[in-house]
Amino acid sequence: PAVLAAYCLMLGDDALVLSQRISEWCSRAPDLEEDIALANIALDLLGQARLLLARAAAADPAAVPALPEGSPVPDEDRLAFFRDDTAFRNVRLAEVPNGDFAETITRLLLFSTWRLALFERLAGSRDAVVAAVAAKGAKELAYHRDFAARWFVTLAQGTDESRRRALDALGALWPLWPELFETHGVERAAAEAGVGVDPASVAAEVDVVLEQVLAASAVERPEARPLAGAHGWKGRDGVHTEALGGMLAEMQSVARAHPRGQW
Amino acid sequence: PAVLAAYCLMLGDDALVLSQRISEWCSRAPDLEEDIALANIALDLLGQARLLLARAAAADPAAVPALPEGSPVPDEDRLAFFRDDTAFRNVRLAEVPNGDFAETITRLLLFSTWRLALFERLAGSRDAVVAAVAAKGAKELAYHRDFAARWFVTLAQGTDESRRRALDALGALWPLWPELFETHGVERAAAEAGVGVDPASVAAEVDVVLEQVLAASAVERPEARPLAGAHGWKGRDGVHTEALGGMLAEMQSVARAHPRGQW
Amino acid sequence: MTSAVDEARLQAQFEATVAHKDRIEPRDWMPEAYRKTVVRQVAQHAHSEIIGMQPEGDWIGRAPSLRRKAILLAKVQDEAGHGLYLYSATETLGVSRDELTERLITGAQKYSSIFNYPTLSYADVGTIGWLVDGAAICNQVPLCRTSYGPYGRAMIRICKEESFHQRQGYELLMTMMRGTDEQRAMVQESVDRFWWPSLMMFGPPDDASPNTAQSMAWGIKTHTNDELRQRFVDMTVPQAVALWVTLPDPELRWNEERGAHDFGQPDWDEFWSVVKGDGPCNAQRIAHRKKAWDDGAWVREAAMAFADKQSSQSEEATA
Amino acid sequence: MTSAVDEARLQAQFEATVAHKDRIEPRDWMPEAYRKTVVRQVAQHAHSEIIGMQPEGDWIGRAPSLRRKAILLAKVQDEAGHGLYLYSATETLGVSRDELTERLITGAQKYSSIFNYPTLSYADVGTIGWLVDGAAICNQVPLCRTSYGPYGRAMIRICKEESFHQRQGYELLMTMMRGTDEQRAMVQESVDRFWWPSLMMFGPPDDASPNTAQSMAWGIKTHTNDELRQRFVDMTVPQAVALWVTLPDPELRWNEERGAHDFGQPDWDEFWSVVKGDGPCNAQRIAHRKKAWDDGAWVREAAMAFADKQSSQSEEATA
Repeated sequence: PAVLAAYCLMLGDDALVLSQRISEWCSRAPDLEEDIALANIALDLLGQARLLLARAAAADPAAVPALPEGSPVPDEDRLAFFRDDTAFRNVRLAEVPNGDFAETITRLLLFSTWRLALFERLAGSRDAVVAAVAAKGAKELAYHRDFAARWFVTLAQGTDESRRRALDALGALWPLWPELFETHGVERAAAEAGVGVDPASVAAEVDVVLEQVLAASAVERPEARPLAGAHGWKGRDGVHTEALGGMLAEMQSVARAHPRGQW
Repeated sequence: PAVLAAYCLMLGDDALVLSQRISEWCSRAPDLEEDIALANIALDLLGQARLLLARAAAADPAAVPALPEGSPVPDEDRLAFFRDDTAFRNVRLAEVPNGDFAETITRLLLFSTWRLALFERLAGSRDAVVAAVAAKGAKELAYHRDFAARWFVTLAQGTDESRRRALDALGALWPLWPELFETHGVERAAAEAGVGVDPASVAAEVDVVLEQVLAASAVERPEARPLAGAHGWKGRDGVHTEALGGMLAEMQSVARAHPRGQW
Repeated sequence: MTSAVDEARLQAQFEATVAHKDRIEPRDWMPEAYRKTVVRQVAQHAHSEIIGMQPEGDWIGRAPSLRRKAILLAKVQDEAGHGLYLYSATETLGVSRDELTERLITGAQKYSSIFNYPTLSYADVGTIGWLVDGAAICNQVPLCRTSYGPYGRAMIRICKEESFHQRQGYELLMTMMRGTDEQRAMVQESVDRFWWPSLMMFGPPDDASPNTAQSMAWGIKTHTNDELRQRFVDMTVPQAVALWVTLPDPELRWNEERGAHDFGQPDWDEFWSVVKGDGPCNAQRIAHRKKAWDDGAWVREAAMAFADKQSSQSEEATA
Repeated sequence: MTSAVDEARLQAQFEATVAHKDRIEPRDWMPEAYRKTVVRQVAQHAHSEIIGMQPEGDWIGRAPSLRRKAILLAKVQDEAGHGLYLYSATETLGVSRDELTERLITGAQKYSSIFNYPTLSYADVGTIGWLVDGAAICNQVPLCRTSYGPYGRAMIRICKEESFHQRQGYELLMTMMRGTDEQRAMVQESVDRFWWPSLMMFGPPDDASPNTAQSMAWGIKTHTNDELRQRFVDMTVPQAVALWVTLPDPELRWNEERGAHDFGQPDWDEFWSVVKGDGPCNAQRIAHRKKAWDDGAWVREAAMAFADKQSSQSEEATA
């Protein structure tokens, strides 16, 4: 159960953190259609996060931060709003700032291609809740990936400026890509227990999908090397970029100011 | 004592909030000399804020937010980190985002010219603490004003771009200027009790000083009208711009996460 | 060319349609002044939806529970959707969204003044739902029967969603009132700030609203500002009682004789000053919208360039 | 032009000065390779101060008490001051600050790799003071006697301030360790992250540091990397004990025979990858510095234009 909880936190944090980033676009997108689409994607990810955090709390109540006695804050919110950034287990790709529209699209392309492959396998998880979340989530992620892929091709093949921005975005995010396929101890244990998936096992299939998008965009893979961690520790170990702390400071501000609040 | 406390909070919040804004420049200024000068100014204002918040807490312990029993957080920090934005009493000029260097300089020029005039009179306050803070602060503010005035003239008379930016900055901030001279009930009561100064009473003298800087810059006063409040309520009433909430979310994040913490 | 006789006949037909409360449709003949008035009103409504995303959108990042975050995100997304329908309605009158966006960010067209007030606490999200959406519904329900067809049909859909938003806002405030003392104080403080601006949402008093008569004759508007304001107050007072908040108007009381509430007047000087652009957030709202629009220009250009390439390729292929 | 004989005499004089531990001053003759090495080392040190403002500066806005905010702001300001002195020292060798800033933001010159690690909690502010400034002091105290005069004198002032910063950092950690369990966990977590990078601050092992011999011969460096690393470990272990934190090295133990601590080796692959630019924050640090520099260009231009106008006016006045 501790492994299941830790594993659900990882997948839940990925979704929560990226949802928070994407929702920053609200009222700022290039046009209304994209504003609506990005809000939709943020909502889907938020929904996935809520189910996964709730699953983590149910599987291992000890993982849920304690609050003053009598606090009515539900488990999912304790996990989202009362953990420090070193307790977050998302991959760093999810947390880096949005950058411009090209960077947001490129991140979404990388993230949703990877997560879709994971969720397709997770639909067969021995944990019925994880399996159900994954089955529903896979449909959402397929839409996210298609949206991102369509825009990536459009930007790469649009104007000189949009192509330059798409290439810059891919170059900037590429160092964060390998981290998604590094197997963390929790992931290995969850895979062995039949509740999770080893991300290394989907690398080849993800690569094929990404290659199709890059080919349609006439874009080559960048040369950039992987972003180092500290002593090998990366997002899954709770060692993040500085951007996460700032994001959480905002995200948690109201909840933290009212630890006994009802909302 | 409640009037004295409320009055000290107003002056303290002005300094605290502007200090926080100015310190955002740290490692981002146009050159090292300005980085150092801005940090110095932020430090001076922070020092003024600490003395004034401590005075407010001493004058009226009821003004200090309660924390969980046994919390070691000192009064100045309870006031700085555990009040919501509607409890902050600073003028809105202090809280708006920095903008570019021209806007930062222009805000500092307006703010320090006004505050210097207040502090020169406050040096004669019947409250010995306020008088001492003001006497020391006046020297600091004279330096801030000279720094800002020198830069304002430089930008206004420098290149076409810098002049345009200086004029834009003055135009953007001008609607916030009249609020500084509107007498709030607390200020009136503090002035009547001989501990405070009615800001309306320094308007003429401040105007003369500002006029000298504008004349040296060959800049005319903008036409912009005053920024409305809500139902007449403005910064001194705790009705701020949306920018303050975001600033406080960041500023208070670590303190709020550790209400029993020692630092 | 339409002769004077034809024109008179068309005008008579138009007036008959309006008088029968039938809809004017895009291909129908309509007087130029009517067209202009409808475009202005629908555009202003669309702009209000789009600008209205900002004050609430500012709190998505700080929503204090995941459930509230989802509700708020969905609500702000709905507002973008409303903007979309409404801009589509203006397109049926030959005015494009880009054109209207230009008019918005240059200040040539207005949006509802309420959005020039800041949102300062999470309670404001609830208050905007309760009071602002509540006032909007009072304004908009009659517009479902407005004479211009596409506008009326858009309003039917919008009103349904708005009343959902209003209930969500009220429910947030109810929940907060069951919470801590600080939360109750937040709600009251928020209501104190939004009450008067909400009353202003119905526009100036009837004697200071010169365009109302013409709009009513055309069936664009169906009630006067003061009628709608009264309806809003009467609807809201019992809700405030149930919520245990005080509405900040010492003159507010039930008038047995009129069968309605008496209430004080908002500060109309403040109203005009906000309308003229000097409200607490006018400059900020326009700057935000302009920045989003400008920042997105390269994306819109890329999409057009790509579409052009695609269509010229498919032309080549079929050639 | 200097003849070969003159040059040999100058070289001998230079070597004698260095051998006597006297200072080389800006107007003294010096070998071109020495000049280049000093410029590179001082510039790298100056860049480290300036880039080092970022990881801590990021926490000024979130400092959890006003006292700590003041301390941190003053410290980061000191770092800017150190940068200033050190760039002045390079100016005595004919290399301007603008030139060096260009080299920094284009990646042509390096800065201390430690600043490519992120600061992730307020405990990191304390840990940077304790371990990073502590390691810097071990490196820098000997440099007060470095052979190039202006550099040595700058170092005297800098070392004084650095040891003040180190005490403040240690005191912050001490205070946090007296606080809540969460705070103690924050401190330990921070030390776990910064221990190995701190050891890397002394550079690669001596057998992988080919330039050390020449720098020592010139009196620019006075101790090898491994000597300084040992000194740092020996100094730090008792401080860690007093702080009740664990240093994350299972091989760390007192060696009675050597009268010194044995300890494990940092991950030198990680070290080289960070040096080559692939550390967690390299790109971010340079982008931040470049943005500040680029954003400030119009201000620096304005200041120059204004100064030109002033001086031409005063020339006219005196003409």
